[in-house]
Amino acid sequence: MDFGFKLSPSSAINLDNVNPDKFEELHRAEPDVYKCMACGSCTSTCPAGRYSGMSIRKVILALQRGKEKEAVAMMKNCMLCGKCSMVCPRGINTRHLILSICRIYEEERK
Amino acid sequence: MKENIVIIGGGIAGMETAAQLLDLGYKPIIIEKSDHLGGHVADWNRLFPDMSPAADVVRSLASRVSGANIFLNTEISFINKLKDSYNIMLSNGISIVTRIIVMATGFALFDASKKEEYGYGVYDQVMTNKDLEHWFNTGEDPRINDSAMNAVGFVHCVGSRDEKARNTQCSKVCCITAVKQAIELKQKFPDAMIYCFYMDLRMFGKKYEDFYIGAQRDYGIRFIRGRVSEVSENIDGRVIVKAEDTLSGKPVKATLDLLVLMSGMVCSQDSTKVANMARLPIDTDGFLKSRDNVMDIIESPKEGVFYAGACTGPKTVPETLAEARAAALKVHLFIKGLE
Amino acid sequence: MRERFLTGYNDFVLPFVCGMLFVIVYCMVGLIRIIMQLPAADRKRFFISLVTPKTAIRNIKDIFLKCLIHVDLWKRNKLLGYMHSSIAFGWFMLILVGHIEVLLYTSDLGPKALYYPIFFRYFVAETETTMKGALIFFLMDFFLLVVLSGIALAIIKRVRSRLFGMRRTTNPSFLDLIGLYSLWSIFPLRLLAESFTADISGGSFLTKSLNYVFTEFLSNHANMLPAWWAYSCALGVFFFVLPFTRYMHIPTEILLIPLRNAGIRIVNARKGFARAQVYSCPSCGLCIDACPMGVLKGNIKDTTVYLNRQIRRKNESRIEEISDKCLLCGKCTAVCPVGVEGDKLRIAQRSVRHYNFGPDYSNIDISDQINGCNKFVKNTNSFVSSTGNERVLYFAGCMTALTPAISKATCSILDKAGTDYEIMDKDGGICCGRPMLMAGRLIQAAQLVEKNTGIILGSGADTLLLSCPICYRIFKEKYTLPGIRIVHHSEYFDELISSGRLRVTKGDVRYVFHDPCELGRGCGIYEQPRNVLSAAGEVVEAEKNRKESICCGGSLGSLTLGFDKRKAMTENALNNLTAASPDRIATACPLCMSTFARYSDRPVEDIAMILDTVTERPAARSAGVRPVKGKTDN
Amino acid sequence: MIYQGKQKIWADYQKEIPDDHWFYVRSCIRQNFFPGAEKMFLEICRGLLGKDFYETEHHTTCGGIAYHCDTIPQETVMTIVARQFALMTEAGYENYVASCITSFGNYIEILETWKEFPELETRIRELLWKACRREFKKPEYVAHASDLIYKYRNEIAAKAKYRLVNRLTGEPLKAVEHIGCHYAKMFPARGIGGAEYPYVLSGMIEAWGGNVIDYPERRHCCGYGFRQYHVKANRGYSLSNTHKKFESMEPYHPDFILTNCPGCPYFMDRWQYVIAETEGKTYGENGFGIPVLTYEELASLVLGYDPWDIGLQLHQVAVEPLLDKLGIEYDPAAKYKGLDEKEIMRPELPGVLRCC
Repeated sequence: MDFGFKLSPSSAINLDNVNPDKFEELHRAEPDVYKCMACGSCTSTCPAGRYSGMSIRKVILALQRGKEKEAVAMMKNCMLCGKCSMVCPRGINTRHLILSICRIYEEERK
Repeated sequence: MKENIVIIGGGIAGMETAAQLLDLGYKPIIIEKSDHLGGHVADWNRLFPDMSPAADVVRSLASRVSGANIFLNTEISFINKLKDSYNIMLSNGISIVTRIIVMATGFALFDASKKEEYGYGVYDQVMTNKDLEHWFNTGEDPRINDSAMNAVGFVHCVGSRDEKARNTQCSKVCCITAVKQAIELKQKFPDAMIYCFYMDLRMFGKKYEDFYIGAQRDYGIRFIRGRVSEVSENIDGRVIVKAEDTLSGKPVKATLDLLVLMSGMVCSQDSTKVANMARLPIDTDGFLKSRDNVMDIIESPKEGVFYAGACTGPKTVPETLAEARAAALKVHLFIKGLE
Repeated sequence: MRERFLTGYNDFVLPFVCGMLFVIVYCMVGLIRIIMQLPAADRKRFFISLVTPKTAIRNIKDIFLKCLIHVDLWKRNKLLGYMHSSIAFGWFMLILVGHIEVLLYTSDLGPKALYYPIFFRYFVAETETTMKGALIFFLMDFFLLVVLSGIALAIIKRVRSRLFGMRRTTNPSFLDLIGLYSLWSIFPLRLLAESFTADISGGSFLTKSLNYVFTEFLSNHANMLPAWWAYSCALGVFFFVLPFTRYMHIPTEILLIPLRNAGIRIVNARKGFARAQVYSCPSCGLCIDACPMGVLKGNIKDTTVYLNRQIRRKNESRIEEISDKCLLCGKCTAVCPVGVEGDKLRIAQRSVRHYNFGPDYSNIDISDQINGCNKFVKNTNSFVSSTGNERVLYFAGCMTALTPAISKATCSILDKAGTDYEIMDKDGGICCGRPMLMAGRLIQAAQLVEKNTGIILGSGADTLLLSCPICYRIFKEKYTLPGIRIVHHSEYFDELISSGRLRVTKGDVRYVFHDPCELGRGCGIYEQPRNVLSAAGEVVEAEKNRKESICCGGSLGSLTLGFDKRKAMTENALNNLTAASPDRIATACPLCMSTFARYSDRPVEDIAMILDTVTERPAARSAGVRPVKGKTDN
Repeated sequence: MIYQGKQKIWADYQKEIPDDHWFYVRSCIRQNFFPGAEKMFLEICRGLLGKDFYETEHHTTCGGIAYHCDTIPQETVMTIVARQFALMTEAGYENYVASCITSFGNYIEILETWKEFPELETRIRELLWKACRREFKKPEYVAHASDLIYKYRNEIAAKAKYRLVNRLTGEPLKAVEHIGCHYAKMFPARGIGGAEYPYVLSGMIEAWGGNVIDYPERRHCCGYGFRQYHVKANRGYSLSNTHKKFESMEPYHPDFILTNCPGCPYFMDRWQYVIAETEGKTYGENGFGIPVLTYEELASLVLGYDPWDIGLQLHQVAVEPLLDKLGIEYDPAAKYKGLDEKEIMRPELPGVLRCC
């Protein structure tokens, strides 16, 4: 029956349902990915951010929360220029991280 | 050398003060309410950031104060102010007249059950930082089941930075303690997923940040910026925590096998009681008030009454020891001034 | 024993003959495969080059100078050069003279021609006719001596490589060792074998003398046959293992030189030209010392020589590891005696990597960018400045955004010189594409190139000025910008100074110039920045400079080297730079500058910053003749 | 679950509730949803327990819904409430008991605000005087009607005909208690048992022989949320919240849900039908729903009143399975007969949710 309204999906992240396998694979490829402390330096310096809202900080977070689609969509704007590597206070090799993400995660099939 | 020096509190602050005074040739009196010396440190297992055994600290201090007059299981019944000295009546019937009191009354751990929403004492799988240290020491706790530790959560700032808990200040050591305990648990349960729910991470001390990086990189501890607001129990007895992942702006939920509450430091009621007897003022944060919070943190506004350690606010072990040494020196100079 | 002169055959030739046939067949098959693997256009170009007299002559000259004389090694180290040319050239002459000898003195060889020139001394008796060839006898012994001296040096080099200017050498594989020992033994065994027959077949100062000296032993012809067997076996073993050892470089290089001279580039990561390069690698290990990563011992196995070895072994995980780690500084390419392009080879390996998804910039709208920097178009009757009517578009680049002192100084210099200019990326630009290219993601790089091309062509400029050598290189190599001159600021500043448009006061600061990889080895710009610096102060040179400059360690080329792994490289490069105790370190790359600044004990500056401080603002020009440029309003 | 831990907390949140002489105010919406509830409250208090409860026809809405929907300013709602207090004062009562949770929260909030800002109280007194020439005394005590049933729970238990025990198995019935958000979430000290582990309904269930189950989403709102349900575009959100609660309690197989708020029983009852129709899912046994009762209805049931006399036929989710478990005799044929024995209208049966 159509009441004109229905259950709305929850925006909450349920950590119990996040499959950690891919992120673990990413961690093996680039162990420093765990070191991110979400300072946002990378986001503020990113030239792609101007066109797309690209933020490797958000990508790292989204992948840990199982939001792969969101992360991959953001990643598609990266120009790999390396400014984020330069500014990262934790010395994360973001370029390798980005390439590893492109290798491990998959784009949603259309 | 006939001056009586009364040190109230036999934790590490009191012991270090006594040890220094013994070295200076005095014979201080330590009054301790419990049946052993060492205070909170005696309950702890290992200390950050080098994982040194807490027992070693207590043991070495205890051997250094063996020459002092130590009253265990003793409380203070009352303190009378005489003309230029104090008459301290102890619960064991002894009375001491002294011109010098060192307040080393320390702190109390915030009672986690006051944060009802975390369910400490209500849910089976919720414990405090102190309970976890007890398990590290003894290996005995019904809440920790070696075969079912898949997910563990740490809640930072329990009773700290919390107006509802009537404690607005930061307890300083819980962040690093949570990181330490998370690492220790991960060492014991390498397959467990360990989350730390934090508001801010305050890694102010020597090597703390390295410790934190190690927890992230080497142990894979997951730090989630967001305070747990609600804990409930599952049908199988596990706890469900809810928080906001403030970095993504989304609510998060996780089912955990164990939840560890990082109880903060508050001024102990006994400390306040003794302070009231000696007519010492209490500062706005609930701890004892110093003459000056910059220059004279270890001196009370009253002549001859000194402070050492966490009775004036949350402190780490090395900070407490440094204050204790400074207090001993102040006592020495005070006595010199009297002569 | 005399029947050998009649039959002209003995079983001992078999190992040699088999080995020889094997190696010839193997090489022919390999040659055809490589040529077939080339893209059709390249193949055609190659065949044309072979018959074009100019390239044909160049091929012969290069093969002679490189393969036989090893001129590059002579330049590097005399002893190393002599060692290689003595063996290669000496052996070549032995073969050549041997064949001439055979042709002169025998006829109707038939199939014997296969081995006769090699074992000639066994099959001829000392006769009147051969006696006439005393010169040939002498030459043969002489070149044998030359080769033996080379072998002796080679043995010494294995123990004391430093004498040859090499700190580290390649760790040979098992088959390499077999090849090496068989090669070493060929010539002493030949000497021994020929010494046995020197009293019959004749010989010269070496073989004959030996025959006299050891007459007791050598006159016993019962010992003769084992010596010839051993000689043949050594040759046979060498030829049999050759395709599987580094000695494959000997035949391959003869192919590589004409391919290179034909202008062929790496297209496929493993096939064609790349394959020729890989097999041309002699495993000499010169790239090991050259590699800036070598300061950390763990990286030694990640140098180009090992990449070539792993590609030959098809060890995919190691190929990936080695090619991703490299800084792409290009120094191994610069020092390689055979011309293996370690950097390009690695980019090619990266380009075949599988990614599940890749960036896509088609949604980037560049109209805002064009509107932001098209004043030359908008203002068509733009004033013509007194110093000419060049219209400069300045692209500072991503890295310069993190070192604003460079772009600020550059704008200041342009103002002082009266240049009419516009900044292309004042609000942040689109990456030039070089970092993407270096990661092997060629499609994405091409997309970025396309976007930037649109902006530049829309700007109406006639000169594109760049601060960053990383950008500069891709603009030079991959961009098609008709009518627009692409200059690095070091070139441009050099011109401004030499044309007198800048008034520079020379100071007494001692500068050392660090050649950025992308600017120096990448684009061949070595002198212009030095000219700029010498206008500002005294220039001293680093211990290793220009083509041999050491990468700062900050390169975007490496994909996997973490920040913590690069410190030692930067410090090593700094030690190299400060050998002549300069006051300041100058460079012409924002990335080198910020990398060095992190660990340097003295100031590190870009030449733009240095030049700006020693340049005066011309009083007349700034008096309102033209509006002041470079006020970038954000 | 450590029961002693909860008891410790309950001990900290007890109220000294006056025993008698109450000024009773009804809820705006309950009489439409479950009209038997308020009737039975007065019946039990006055008739059975002999207490003095006064109510007046001059009582109006407290303005709570409008206030929480941000459609009237605070002064207005305070003046409305001041008028109710004036009615109490005029009637000569000092103890004020509200049937509605939102009203209860509203009164408590206003009294606490006046305590902090006495000048506001003075202003409201002026406004009330200008508006209707009335004056008021603040109540000595403000209670929610469920507080009183909680207080009388043991007396009711003593008079009860039935206990909350499954007649078939002998096991105590498993009950979910759901407290209205405005009961104690704003002022935990004013609710019995506090906000985290409220005891007001648990106390009744325990006293009458049932077992309370504690499920993860017990604190969650029923989903009504004035601003959500009233806007049709947000109604899916309202439904989702209710759905979340049912999903959470499902594994415990509760026999019934007990509530103390006007909106909660209504939404938890009706949304079960909507969830069944849209998702095809039911939460009770054999395709039935989980019966949702108000505390007055439950008290009446254990006291032995006829289920149809107390209005249980107005529930969407059929209560018959619960009545069977309790062993309460009922006449199925009388379900849709009025007090005058005439047929009232029969509802159409839903497609998915089983109702008979």
